[in-house]
Amino acid sequence: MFKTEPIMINFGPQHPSTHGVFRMRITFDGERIVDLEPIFGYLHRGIEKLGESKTYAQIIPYTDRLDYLASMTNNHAYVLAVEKLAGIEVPERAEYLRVIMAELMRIASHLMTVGFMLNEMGAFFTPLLYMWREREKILDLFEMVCGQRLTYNYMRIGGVSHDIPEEFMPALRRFIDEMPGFIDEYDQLLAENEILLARTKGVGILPAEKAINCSVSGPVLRASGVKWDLRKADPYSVYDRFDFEIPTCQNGDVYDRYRMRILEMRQSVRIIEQAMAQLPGGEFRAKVPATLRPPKGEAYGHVEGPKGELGFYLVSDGSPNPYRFHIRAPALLNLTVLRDLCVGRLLADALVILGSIDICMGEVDR
Amino acid sequence: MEIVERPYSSDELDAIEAAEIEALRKASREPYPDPIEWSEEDIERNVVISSVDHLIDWCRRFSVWPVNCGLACCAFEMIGLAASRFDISRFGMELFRASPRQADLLLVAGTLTWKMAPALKRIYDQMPEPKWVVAMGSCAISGGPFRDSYSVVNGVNLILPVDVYIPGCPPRPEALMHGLILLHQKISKETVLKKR
Amino acid sequence: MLGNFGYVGIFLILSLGFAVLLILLPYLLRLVGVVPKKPNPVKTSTYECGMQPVGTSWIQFKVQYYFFALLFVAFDIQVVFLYPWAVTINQLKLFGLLEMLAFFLILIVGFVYAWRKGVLVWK
Amino acid sequence: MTEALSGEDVAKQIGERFPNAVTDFDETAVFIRGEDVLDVARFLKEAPGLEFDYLTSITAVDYSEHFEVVYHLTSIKNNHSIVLKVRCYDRDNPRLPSVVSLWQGADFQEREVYDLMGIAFDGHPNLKRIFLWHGFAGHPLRKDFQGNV
Repeated sequence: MFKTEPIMINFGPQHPSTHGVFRMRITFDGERIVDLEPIFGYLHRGIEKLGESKTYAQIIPYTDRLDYLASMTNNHAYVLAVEKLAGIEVPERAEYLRVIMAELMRIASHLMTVGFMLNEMGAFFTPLLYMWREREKILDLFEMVCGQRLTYNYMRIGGVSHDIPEEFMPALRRFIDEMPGFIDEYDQLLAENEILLARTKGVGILPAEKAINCSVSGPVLRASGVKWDLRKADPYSVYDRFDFEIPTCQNGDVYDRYRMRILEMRQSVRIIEQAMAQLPGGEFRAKVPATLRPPKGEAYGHVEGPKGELGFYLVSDGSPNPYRFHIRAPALLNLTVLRDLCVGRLLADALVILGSIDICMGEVDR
Repeated sequence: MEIVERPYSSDELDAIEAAEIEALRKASREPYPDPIEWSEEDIERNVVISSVDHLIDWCRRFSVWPVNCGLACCAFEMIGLAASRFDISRFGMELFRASPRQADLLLVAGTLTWKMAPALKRIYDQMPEPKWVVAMGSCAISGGPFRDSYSVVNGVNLILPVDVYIPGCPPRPEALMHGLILLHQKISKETVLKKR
Repeated sequence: MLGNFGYVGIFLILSLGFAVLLILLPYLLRLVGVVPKKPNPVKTSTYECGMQPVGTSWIQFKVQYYFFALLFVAFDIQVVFLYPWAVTINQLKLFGLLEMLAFFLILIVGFVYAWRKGVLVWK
Repeated sequence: MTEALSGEDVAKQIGERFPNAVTDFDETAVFIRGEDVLDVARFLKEAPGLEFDYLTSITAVDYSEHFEVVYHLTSIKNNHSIVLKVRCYDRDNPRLPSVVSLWQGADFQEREVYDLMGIAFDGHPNLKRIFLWHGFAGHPLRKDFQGNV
């Protein structure tokens, strides 16, 4: 046959479907991908270095800007790590409020994941706008509680910053009653859609032991059949008091990763329902000194975020600033498998696979 | 069908790009002056906006297409603005063009790092001429919460001339809409036809 | 009184004039001074997501792209024939319909042949 | 509940196989000599009782007189976890064997430690800066970094 030459193209920092400023230097032979080199760093703001010159309470707003699609979960992970480091007891009511907010954030983040994944499949902005409608409802709930739409700064060391206003519960009740209907509506519209099936069935298959070996976590890991969810494997906060299942799928392709998000949204609604029922009274924040000086030592607190296991490793030398502040970013580690899933496939599949892995550059680049 | 080896090794390319970043970092020391030439003209010669200018400004004002260049958290308030609740298609702006060739407005939404600065400058240069820049969020205005970081550009006006600054972290969609209305007022005062 | 062909002539001139005007509009507006023209080397270089393009795009690429192009051209011409047919379908009645179906059948045979040969699947 | 194995008995198990590998241990972590990281890691990954098949995270901390690289390992099969720590005292050219051959997840994390802390990993397939650009002077997360240029 004829000799063909490869061409190297940048799926560069400014690209509609790279979920932020992520860049891939892809070498093509015609439509087939021969080599893919992910390049990071276009949003590296050095949060870990900045954290070392801030007190423990001042770092909370930085955690909002890590995975800016799931700020509540970042707050939750960081605050758990500091409480583990300093040994602070959190009142019951604060734990339940944190779980409600974290699960609401998981629904909002999964909505965005599915919405943008369908953008990459060509359903340009139609499903995303419907899912944005649900996200706006969740943002209204968050605005009721802490006044912000995106960077909440809601959780404090030892509890939460504000108690919920009285109109929060009825609004949450209304949201929880509607949400399963909307999730069924999305699933009904999307699950049997031929285009979605053709673009996602058998695309980017991630075997289970490769996923474990590549430190993948979250829905991407569970879509490959590994039943590993920190809320059950290592229950933090009050997650052991709720009964919910951990959905897993079998063959780990893009379709299963899409299914995982839909199933997890349903489980989150169940958790919120039980948390609302069992929400105790009492104060919402423990007495913690403003400039907290945890004892010398280290702690690693992790949380099952929408993108995977989000961990904070804090080393304290007794001073009000952390000596070392490291963030285990699930999205960065989930990208380890991107190259192996995309090489050998066509160009159009690469973007759908990237969408199914669901990265958020604030957390990847830190 | 044998495939020839890759044209460039990635180390070469990294070196080229790094040189570009260092050059831009040394070159941008003081901020660009904000393009407000339309106001001096008013003061000096109180020029009357001719009706043709008025018509052209009106056409440009209500079809400003932003290039979709969301860098960080502000990007999601920008998309929120384009979504159905805070809809900007009322201003004819809902088309977020992916390529700068078809865009008029560079809405810098998020933190600009030195590694991204040459790319942003190239996107700005590749936009056709009547173009405006809006710095959205405190990161784009002055580096914001990451001001004293080693890799963040302290303000987009070190790289590009900025027309409208919108403070906030992230600014609410209403604040962003107010900023865009300010931009429309600015466009409506521009004189297009040269005075012969 | 213009004969029938007079109207066709006017229509032809108008349509041609409109098309030419649209093509030349940017150039004309630049002459008038409405459209600014400030070329610079970076602006005229190819856009690649904010990065400098690497290597040339003038390379030996796979011949399979041409098959798609050929199939497209074939079926585009078919659509061009549909327009006049659709306008005069009520005069042509059943005969016109059958003629067009025969025309379609021939082209469908070509399409199925290309499909079976595996042209549409990227190898 | 992910059971955090105590540093003591893991250190004992490692001590049997590699007598002088373990330099120290405390209640949650085991301190290993730099050269034996690869062997101890392979042992921890394949030993029947331990089976640490999941590398949670690699971090480096600059204690100004030595660097400390921290490996958080988890076993999904037996649901337990351990912390492996390695100290390198050589400040101007710290080197450690890379564990990418055991866990491919270590690829980006080791590149990040190399980029921000300056610790090189021998045997890493593609050891380059991951976040900062090619000619960036210095490693930002070191305590003696000069900060903004």
